Amino acid sequence: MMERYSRQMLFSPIGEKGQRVIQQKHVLIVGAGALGSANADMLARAGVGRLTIVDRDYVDWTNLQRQQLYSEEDADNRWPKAVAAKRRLASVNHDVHVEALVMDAQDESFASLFEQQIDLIIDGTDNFETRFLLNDLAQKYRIPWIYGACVGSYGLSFTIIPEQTPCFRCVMNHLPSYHLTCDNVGIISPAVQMVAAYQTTEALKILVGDVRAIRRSLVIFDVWQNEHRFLQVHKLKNEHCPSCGTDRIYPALRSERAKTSVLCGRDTVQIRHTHPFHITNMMEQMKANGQQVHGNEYLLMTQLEGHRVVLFADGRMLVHGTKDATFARSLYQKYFS
Amino acid sequence: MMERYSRQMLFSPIGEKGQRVIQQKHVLIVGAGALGSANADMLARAGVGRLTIVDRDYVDWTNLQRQQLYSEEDADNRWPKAVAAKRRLASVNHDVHVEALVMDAQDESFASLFEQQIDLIIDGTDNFETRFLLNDLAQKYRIPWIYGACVGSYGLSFTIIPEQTPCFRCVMNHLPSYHLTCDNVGIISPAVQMVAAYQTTEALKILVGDVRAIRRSLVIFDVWQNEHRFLQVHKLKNEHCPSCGTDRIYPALRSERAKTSVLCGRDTVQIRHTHPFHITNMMEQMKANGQQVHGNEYLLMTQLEGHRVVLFADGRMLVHGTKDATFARSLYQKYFS
Amino acid sequence: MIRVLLFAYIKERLGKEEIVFNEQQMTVRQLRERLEQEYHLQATSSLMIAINEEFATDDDIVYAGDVVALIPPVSGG
Amino acid sequence: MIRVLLFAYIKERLGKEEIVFNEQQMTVRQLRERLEQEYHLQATSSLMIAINEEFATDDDIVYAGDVVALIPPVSGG
Repeated sequence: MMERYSRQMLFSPIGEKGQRVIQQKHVLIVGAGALGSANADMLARAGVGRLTIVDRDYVDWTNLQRQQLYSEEDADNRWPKAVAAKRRLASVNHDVHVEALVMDAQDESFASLFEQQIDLIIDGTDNFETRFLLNDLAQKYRIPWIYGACVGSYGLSFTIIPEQTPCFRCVMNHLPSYHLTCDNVGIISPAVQMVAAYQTTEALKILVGDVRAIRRSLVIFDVWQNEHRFLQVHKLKNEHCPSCGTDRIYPALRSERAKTSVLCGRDTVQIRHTHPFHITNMMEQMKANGQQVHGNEYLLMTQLEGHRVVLFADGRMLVHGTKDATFARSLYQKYFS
Repeated sequence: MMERYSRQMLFSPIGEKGQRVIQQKHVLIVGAGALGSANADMLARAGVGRLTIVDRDYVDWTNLQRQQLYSEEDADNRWPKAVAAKRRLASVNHDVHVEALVMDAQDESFASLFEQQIDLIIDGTDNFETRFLLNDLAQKYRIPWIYGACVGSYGLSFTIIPEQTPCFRCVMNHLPSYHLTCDNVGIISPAVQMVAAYQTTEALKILVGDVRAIRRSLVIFDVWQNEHRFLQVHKLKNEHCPSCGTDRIYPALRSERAKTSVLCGRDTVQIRHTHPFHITNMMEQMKANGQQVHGNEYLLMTQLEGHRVVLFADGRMLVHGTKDATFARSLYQKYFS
Repeated sequence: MIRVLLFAYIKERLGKEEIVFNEQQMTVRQLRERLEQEYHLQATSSLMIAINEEFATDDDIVYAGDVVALIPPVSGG
Repeated sequence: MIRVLLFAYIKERLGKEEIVFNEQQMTVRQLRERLEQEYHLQATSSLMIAINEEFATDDDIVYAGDVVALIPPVSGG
């Protein structure tokens, strides 16, 4: 049924032809937090054929202030974000095939997604490590991707087209230090929506092939301070860039992925297990031992030594209320190794 | 529970103090289409104490491409937008008291809403007549209101503070002609989200009283063409303005409201009845007469002489598939007067 | 040279992003008239006009070197 | 005079919207050093710097009259 897209087809750069093209495309959305949520909603409503949504987290009450796909019921039941996103999107547009993957993009299996055709990647991540990884995968498989990030009332976005624009590493040649990027200065939802509006617009341009319209500048804004600028980036294209230069080595694909990471601005440590957890079995066992445990088929949540701990079926463990990786690893070894 | 707003309270211009203030405020959203929907979602998630949502329409399949509060189930059941919006918002934040009013802002009873305290008005309307009416009400009751509009990939927004900024009539001193404004050139959802992001940001500034941060310029953008400008408006403040000048007469409050109107870009005529329809009784009667009729407690939908006709409990009738007001009135007189 | 930037349906109607008048100066009123006569734009009184990012009234004067923006009000929401 | 516009947490950290250097010219590298020394900004190598709305590399030169924007990369999403 095309009628539901009538207002989008009346927009001449898309038209009926563009709409048919959009319906054949496959978009990968990495991260289903605030930006991932807003982009996924717009792209599903726009009728994109296939969306693959990758997220490692579950819905929390503090997400509801800005993550538009989620409801209180999702937070109550701690649904993984990818799963909750898929459910809402199904009610919004059943034409769209949504694949929900509860996994960390740092996981080895993430790279195997690229064996299929992916037309575009939307950045909905919350950390630089994953963006450098996405950047190398995008360069390697020649897939356009759209960087977006926001904090407070400030946001930025930039469209990366392999072989044409500078890549993410050209623009941001250093991995910023933790304290600069993960300060928790809060966020207001309009900053999210503005970045997502830029990302989805670029996505639609790329999907319909309107190459001339693609924005070649990096946009930054502060919506509270009434600032908005487009900055030219072409000078930053670096022919010696290890990700997009002539002698590229894709450094992020070669580096050993850390088994333990402190989640950005979250007061949480994540440990990646070597094999999956049997969530249902473990829940029964814990309950039999008289332990307080909540969860669903994707994850379980319990208290260990005063810390909220979450185990995911894909083999990850989150320890909340700490940034101490050594302590988190010791908890993990004591109870689960 | 304040914890759910933690990321918003970490944003220093709001803070915990601002959050408490927001939770005491009452915002009127006029129109629950694309802009009304996006603003209502953000403001409800932000924890605004009370939202009154006024809309005259019901959810249609062509709305789903850009109206983020609505699902396929809403379109299937033709829920009035205000009612469907209230339902979604209740699942998103039960702290917020939402009042849903299925009515045309041109209706006499609309003005009586202003007998209560309203802290702010968000423009989610789709026509200039209603905006001139809002403008006069806002000036009369000294309520800030935030104009927003979009079409295609183009949008604009402007914050109107009585006694401080030029008013809507100062800025747009002519009611534009129908063909200029109601051309149906389509719309993409990022244009909606960008206007709504500006509106909600200004709303938050006004609600927490950050007067210095309020944007005094009119913002226009074309997100497909990578255009974005802030235009200074202070020169347009007109001391002879009949809405905000020294001898103000609030012309939109005095003018006779038309009983019949052609809905902007919709191929639909609306007729306002002198008294309410008894929807349930009428549905039973029509069914007894063998007529095909669908609906719910708010509206009924049937076919008359080849045209889809919708009757609302508040006494309005929509005739779809025509712009011919005379024909629509004749249908109305023949069947319902 | 006076550059006039076009937005939204004005741009689409004229099929270009800007137009240029080779004048030393003219009033905003004269600019509206020329847009109606030479570019067949109707009812230009409902177009908002900004000179160098500041809205102008009909009696304001546009000088060579100024950048004019022609802003169509739109009603969609 | 070289104006340096600040954004996001840099603005908050320094408590101002812009800073000014009274120099005729300096390289971007020198600008970074002065920001570290005089304004106690750490790790300025991860700040992106644009001169007159165009991103610059460390060897580029900023002249008096230029407007520099100091862009902190952020990771939130």
